[in-house]
Amino acid sequence: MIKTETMTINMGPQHPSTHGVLRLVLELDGERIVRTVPHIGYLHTGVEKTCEYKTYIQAMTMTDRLDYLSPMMNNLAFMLSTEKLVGVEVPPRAQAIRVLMNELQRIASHLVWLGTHALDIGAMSVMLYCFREREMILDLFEEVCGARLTVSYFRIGGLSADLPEGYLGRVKDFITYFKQRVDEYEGLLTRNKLWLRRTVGIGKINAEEAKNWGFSGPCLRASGVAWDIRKTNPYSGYEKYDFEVPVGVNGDVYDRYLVRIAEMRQSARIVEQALASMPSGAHIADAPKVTLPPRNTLHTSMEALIHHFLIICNGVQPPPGEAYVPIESSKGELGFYMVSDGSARPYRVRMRPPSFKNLQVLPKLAEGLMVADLIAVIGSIDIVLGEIDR
Amino acid sequence: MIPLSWYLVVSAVLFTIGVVGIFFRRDLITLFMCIELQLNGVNLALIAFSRYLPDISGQIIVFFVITVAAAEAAVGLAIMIALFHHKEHLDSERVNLMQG
Amino acid sequence: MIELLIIAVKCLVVFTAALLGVPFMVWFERKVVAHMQMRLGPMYVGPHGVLQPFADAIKLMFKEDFLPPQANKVVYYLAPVLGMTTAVLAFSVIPFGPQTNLFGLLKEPIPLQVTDLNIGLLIIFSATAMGVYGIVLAGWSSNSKYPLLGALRSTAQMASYELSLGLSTVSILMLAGSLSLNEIVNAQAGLYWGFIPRWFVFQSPTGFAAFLLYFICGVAETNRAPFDLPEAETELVAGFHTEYSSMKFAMFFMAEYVNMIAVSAIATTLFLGGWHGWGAGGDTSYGWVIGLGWFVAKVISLLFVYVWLRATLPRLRYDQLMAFGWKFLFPASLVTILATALWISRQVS
Amino acid sequence: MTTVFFLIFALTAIGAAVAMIFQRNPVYSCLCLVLAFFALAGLYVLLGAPFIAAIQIIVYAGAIMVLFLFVIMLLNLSAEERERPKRPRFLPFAVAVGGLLLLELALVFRRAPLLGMPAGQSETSVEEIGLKLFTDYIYPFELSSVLILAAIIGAVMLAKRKI
Repeated sequence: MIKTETMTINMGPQHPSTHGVLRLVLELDGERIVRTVPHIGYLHTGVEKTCEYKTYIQAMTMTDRLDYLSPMMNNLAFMLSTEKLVGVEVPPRAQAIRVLMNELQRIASHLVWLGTHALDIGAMSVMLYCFREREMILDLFEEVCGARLTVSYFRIGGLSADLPEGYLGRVKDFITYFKQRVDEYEGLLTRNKLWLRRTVGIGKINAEEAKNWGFSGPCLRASGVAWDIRKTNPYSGYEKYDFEVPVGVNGDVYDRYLVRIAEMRQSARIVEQALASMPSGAHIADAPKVTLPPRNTLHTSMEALIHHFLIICNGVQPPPGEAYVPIESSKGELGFYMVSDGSARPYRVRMRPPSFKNLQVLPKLAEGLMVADLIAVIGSIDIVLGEIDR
Repeated sequence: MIPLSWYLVVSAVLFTIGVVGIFFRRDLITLFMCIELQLNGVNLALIAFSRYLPDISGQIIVFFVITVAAAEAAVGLAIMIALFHHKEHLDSERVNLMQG
Repeated sequence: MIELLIIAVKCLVVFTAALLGVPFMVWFERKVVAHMQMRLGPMYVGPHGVLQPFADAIKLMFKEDFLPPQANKVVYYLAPVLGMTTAVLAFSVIPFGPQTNLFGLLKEPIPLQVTDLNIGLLIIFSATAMGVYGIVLAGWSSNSKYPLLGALRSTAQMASYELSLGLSTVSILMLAGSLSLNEIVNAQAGLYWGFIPRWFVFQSPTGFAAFLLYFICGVAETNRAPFDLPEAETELVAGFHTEYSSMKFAMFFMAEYVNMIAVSAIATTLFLGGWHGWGAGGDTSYGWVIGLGWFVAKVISLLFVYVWLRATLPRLRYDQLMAFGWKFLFPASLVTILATALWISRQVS
Repeated sequence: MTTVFFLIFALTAIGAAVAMIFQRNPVYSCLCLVLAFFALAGLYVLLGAPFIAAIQIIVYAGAIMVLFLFVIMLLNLSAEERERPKRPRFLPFAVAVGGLLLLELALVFRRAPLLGMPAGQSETSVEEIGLKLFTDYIYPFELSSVLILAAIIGAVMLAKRKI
């Protein structure tokens, strides 16, 4: 009956809840959203191109900055592709530690997600609880590699260093403590009337559409598709661990929340299994052309000195070819498509960032919602602008 | 003590300003406000009378006037919103649906 | 002449107390929230950070006062002043304690209340009704979209919740039979069976319901979590005061906290017996101190609930907020009034 | 003392009213009117009607004018364009009506029979108003509730987008 004019409003790139420098141009009818146009590129760093000028190990350090909430996973994805190019076998202990680190990283990433998501919806305390536990995980990371965020812990064929003494016990203490904390988060939110009102039925997407839009990770599973690369296409020995793939039903914000909470519990399970079955042995493959020799052999062995010199100066030179190994990161399918021309530097590195693919669904999810719902939806797809802009 | 006629003068002046405003202005919102001003001029007179007669009924009538004004404002402003969405302006000279 | 002097002194004391309540409240909130979240909160300025709000105030005073280029200057300056004034106004009619001669300092005992009007409660409602102007004008005059959205939200919110706020006090008026806050407080004097105080929350079965309704509406009126939509920082950046800086921002900030204290003080006066409690008042020379202590203690416990809510609950959505106000609070307060009327008629017959 | 207050309030009311009709910006007009209402509330207090004064502020200034402001903001009304001639057609009318009313006023002032009549009782209490309202004026009171209900329904119908 009455036609109304719409208002165009600019949300971001400096908005408190666009999770980084995402800019959304919203067309509003009152408080209802008519159109959402995401604008990206405010964090463009040119990582993909820069990789072409670095050796493989140097390039790996840059992947820390992509999805800066889960650097371990970026490292792993990059290393898996590189290792496939090089054709080196990773020893079992290194694989187990990689799984351990990745699952801790998944917990840490989900904790940041839960905290910020809850804060966006107005639940303030959850954020501080989550960051308290994440802090412990970061301390654990610092212990193994000296950095909390820019970890760069993995190397071609293994790890940069073995675990310090007593480390497994400390991880075990953390996991035991953490499992109670998850109940605490759930106690604050899962059956909270206000939380339910804000999340149930918001930003719905069904399984078919979710697949067509290229959703992956927890967002896809929330729509009811049990797709988890750790199960369907195992890497780093994930097939040895017993865990479930939590799926949702409705594909709304609430289901995405439930799926991620369940994933944190599953990650804790995997960590426990990894701790229990931690194999002994070398932390890095014994492949002279690919991995650096142990430090102490440099003084006694001529070969070691030469290999060390060559790897440091020339870098690892994989044979020509291409590789793509996807992993299940905390956000979804993450993989690096890499082309080698036989030199020490990759010919092309192309990243498949889960956040980028997940973000493109946002305009569809936000259609007809209110501004407050949009905030909830942005939070629920868990984007990190570092890997969207690359 | 202030004589009653002083209050009546203020009341009449306010009412007059309201009337002049209606002839003077053209956007409907301001016209509406002028009507409110007129009502208030009358209210003042009523209360002054109720004080000086003395009869409390004057205050009761003011009470009803305020009630009616509230109802009137709700409907009037709703009409204005509807009109604005329809015509994109609130100019009383250009609102002439009734003139055929 | 001495009466005028006493009133002036009282005004000054109450005004200062209200303004000093703000830094205390800021500190209290930060500390309580911090401990609920297992951290320490401010610790550096003063013992346990008590001086932190003062440090913040000094910082704000020296910050650049920014005027948005497209802003409507007069209204832009007027809005924070309006917000602050209306917030403090409510304290003018609240009784803080029994009559006292201040340990024999004065010949005649004076009531611990700026002025006792027989329409005291209506004065408070006028103050709340005017409070919305500060927010609306701030949002409009900034000439920016987020503040405008915040202002529109808060107009709708405050207008809707004011209704239930008023209705929830009607049952108290029926029990007390007066609009004068002094008489309302005095109607709550005494004890049942020697130990349960005759506060209105305990006097009638509907008293507690009315108290809950009042407090919920009060939280919404003061734009606090979970009803803090007009300034929901994750949605509207900072709502109506997005464009404000320096002292003008500080005035909005103070107005919010003064309003919280005011709502708590009014709830205390209306429902929790004001300054009445065990040992308050009476003929002893120190009875008024106990009364004042009771009053402050009750206000602080209500403020604690405010903070508790903020630390616990997520925020409602705008339409859910309106629906809650109109579809639940409004009918509920009407039912409370009806139930109180029935209860009173039973008591009388 | 009372005279001083009377003069302050009366002059504020009149000044604000005049400012209201000359302001081009509707928001300023609205604020001027609020100021006038406040001054009127002050006059009501002087006239011993504090209840009506409170109602005036709560309902008029606190609800009705907020509604006006809300609508002005919602529709984003700007100032009237300055170029257009200000309705010369009606200007004589305005002057005539205004003059007529002022003339009448002068007459009232000259031979008002009520001039200087002694005041009645000092202040009306809420109780008296309530008693009167619920005995003699009970039917108008109930009717006004029906009126408000009708107004609510009407406003909702008019402003709703889809019914």
